[in-house]
Amino acid sequence: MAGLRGLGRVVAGGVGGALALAALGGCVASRQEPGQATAAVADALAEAGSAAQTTRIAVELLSRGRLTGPVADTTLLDQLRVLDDADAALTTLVPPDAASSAHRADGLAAVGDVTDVVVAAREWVAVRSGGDLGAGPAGAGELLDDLDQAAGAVDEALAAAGGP
Amino acid sequence: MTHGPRIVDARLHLLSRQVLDVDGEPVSTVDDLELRGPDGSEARAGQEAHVAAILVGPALVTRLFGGRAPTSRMPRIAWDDVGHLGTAVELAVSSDGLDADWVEHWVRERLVERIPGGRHDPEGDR
Amino acid sequence: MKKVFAAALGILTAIGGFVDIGDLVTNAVVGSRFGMSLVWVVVVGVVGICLFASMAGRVTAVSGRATFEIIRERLGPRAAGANLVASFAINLLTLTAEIGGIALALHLASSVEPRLWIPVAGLAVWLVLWRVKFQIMENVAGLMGLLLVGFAVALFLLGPDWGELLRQAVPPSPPGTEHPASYWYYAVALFGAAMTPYEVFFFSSGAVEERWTAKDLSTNRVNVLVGFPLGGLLSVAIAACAAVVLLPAGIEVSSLSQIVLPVAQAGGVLLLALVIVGIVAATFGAALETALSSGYTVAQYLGWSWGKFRRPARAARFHLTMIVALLLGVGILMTSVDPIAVTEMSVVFSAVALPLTYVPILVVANDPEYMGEHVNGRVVNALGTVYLVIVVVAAVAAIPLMIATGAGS
Amino acid sequence: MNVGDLLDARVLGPDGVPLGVVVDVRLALETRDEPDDGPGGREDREDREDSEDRKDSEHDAALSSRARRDAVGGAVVLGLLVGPRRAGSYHGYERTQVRSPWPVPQIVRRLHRGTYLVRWQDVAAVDDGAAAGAGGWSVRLAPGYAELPPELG
Repeated sequence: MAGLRGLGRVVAGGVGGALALAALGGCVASRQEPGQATAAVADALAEAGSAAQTTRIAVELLSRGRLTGPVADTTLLDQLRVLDDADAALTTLVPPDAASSAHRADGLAAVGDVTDVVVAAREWVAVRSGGDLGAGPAGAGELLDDLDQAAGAVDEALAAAGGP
Repeated sequence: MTHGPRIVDARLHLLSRQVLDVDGEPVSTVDDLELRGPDGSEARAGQEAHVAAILVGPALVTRLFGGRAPTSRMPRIAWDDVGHLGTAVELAVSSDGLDADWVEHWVRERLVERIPGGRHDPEGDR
Repeated sequence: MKKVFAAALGILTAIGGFVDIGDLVTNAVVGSRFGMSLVWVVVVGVVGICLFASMAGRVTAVSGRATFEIIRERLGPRAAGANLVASFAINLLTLTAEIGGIALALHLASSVEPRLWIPVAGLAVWLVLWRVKFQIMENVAGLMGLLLVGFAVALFLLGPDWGELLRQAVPPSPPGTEHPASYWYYAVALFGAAMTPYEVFFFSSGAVEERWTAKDLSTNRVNVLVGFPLGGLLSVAIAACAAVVLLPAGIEVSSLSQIVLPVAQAGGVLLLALVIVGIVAATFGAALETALSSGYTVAQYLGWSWGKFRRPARAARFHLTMIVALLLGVGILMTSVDPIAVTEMSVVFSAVALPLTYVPILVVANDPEYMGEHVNGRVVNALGTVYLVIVVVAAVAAIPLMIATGAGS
Repeated sequence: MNVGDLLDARVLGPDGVPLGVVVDVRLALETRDEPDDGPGGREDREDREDSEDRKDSEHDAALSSRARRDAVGGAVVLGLLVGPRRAGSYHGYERTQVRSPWPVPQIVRRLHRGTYLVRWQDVAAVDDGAAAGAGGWSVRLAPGYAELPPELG
């Protein structure tokens, strides 16, 4: 699904169903229109933003004892997968111009920030659930701060790429 | 005793209907009907003809994709074995004695009965 | 007393059985993206499934013929054969999605990788099909699936702004942030999820399994008219939970774990645990129903002996078909395809296949040779014709919408 | 010769003019009286039920509301239903009084307008199309054949 989103945005962006095939062809490498590239960046960033928000809810709920360890862990794992898709979408995008290129670089950095926090959050979940990972990672408060920062970076990049 | 005949159209009332045996066990669908003349001779245009047998199995393949298999080799159920016609064609004999049901018997004996519990009655208590 | 109990059980089962992985995922995705603005589709879908499930149940109870026997008899071997291929493929897709749903739910409960749960789930489904009595199977899965009421409880505990939810729902219109094509794509998906054809195959064949006759028509009507609408309410609750918690946070639902977050937020660990058990039961029940439906459709088309009330050896090819379907489903999942993606595919293709199932039922329900005095009344026929149009429009629109929106993005 | 061979076969007039296709084969089924303990699928299923609370009268009422079911004997070919165009299966509408659900019967009837019954005696020849270029089964009608109304009695 997540993988389809970027493609879908490209398709829906300019043309109707009749031109879908032409647009599919347009996805391949360098023939991308600037608008489509930006839309693809925005799409990947929207996914990253969704992952950050989901992580925030999961961390909050777990710290208040309203979530079980396995559910929290699964939730974060699912978000890492979403971030991986977003990262892949950005990495494989061939920017048609300098502006798109800059958007892409910002986007990749923002997705990377979120990924780092989610990874840290998973560690925290593992420790709370009784797993022994030695050095204790940061507490919930610190994680939430980091998440806010990362989500802010995503929002900025999204705004720059003309997202919602 | 007989009363007036019931008029039916083969495609509408017989073909693709479920065939049940005397115990209500499904046997097959009516895939085709074989026509014969008096005394089992080949049916001829314009001369008295009756339904001699229900053809099942390969008859479906030939009806779907065309082509022609030798009718004499097709699995069949003699029309004489038919007891009732309602929403299904009900036979007056048991399916266990029908050659036409050999695939079911084969799957039953070679596969399903060999899996533990294959003869277990799900409606029974144990 | 026994009769009242039987009716109550049937109703409970229908509620539990109505919500499957397709309903769960589609409603949550829709809730998180479109708020309550697609609730009307659930209502349309529920009325439709009530109409056609009760019609199929009535046809089977009166004539003794299950749905796919009728499809073959009415459409002839060729058209019905094409119908069978399509129905079986969609059914297999749905079965795959349900087994994946069991594995995902067990993953939530245990942290053990879904890939390890998939064969376990497949084997468990087969064992139940092989051994357990039909009524017990149906009632246990249905009653435990009722735990999904947890979504409705969660919605009340969340204490949402009801006025705002209502404003989103009436009058229905897509939110400004979403493309209308996406809105209509999800409308079709939601309709497909609510009216999945396997429910009718299962319902009509279940009438034979439970040996219904014309005397059971009132039970049929009550089961359908109470069970499916309450199931629809659960669907709306799932969408509303997502609309209240996930939509404002800008979360796009792409996994089962996100679907249960609102429940945890509202009710804590206990409610969460109950809902996860409910999801396991509902998807398990639906996996049983879809596996049975794959056997029902093939056996009824070819006239084989079928039914769980028979010893497996007395319905050998029927059981073999189900084993093959389960193996295929497990095999598809083991290629590590995303079960959520499979689910979304299955509901859209269900929408495409709707006319194939529903038109023949409507036709036969009007045939006095089959139905005697129990042919459709005027009101049912009028509604049936309206749904004929809706179903055909949804089927025709599904694929173009899917292409135009890139599967809904 | 099988019924499936005749169905969809081309119909030619006595002079070889194509008239349409065979849409169905009409049969006359001998029916029999029988004592009311007839063996059969549904009754049998019911018998197996533990039905203490089901009265016999109730049982009879349920049976009478059911579809038609006859004890049958031999089936004799009466004739062929000939349709002017190949329009697939009939779904039963052309030859019955069923008018619902709108618009399905109306459409089917329209597609099958002009169908008539030809007596089996009026069929002169059935050709299996084995001859080169014959293109499948065909039926030739005898001179002086009659076009009879297709409705079921």
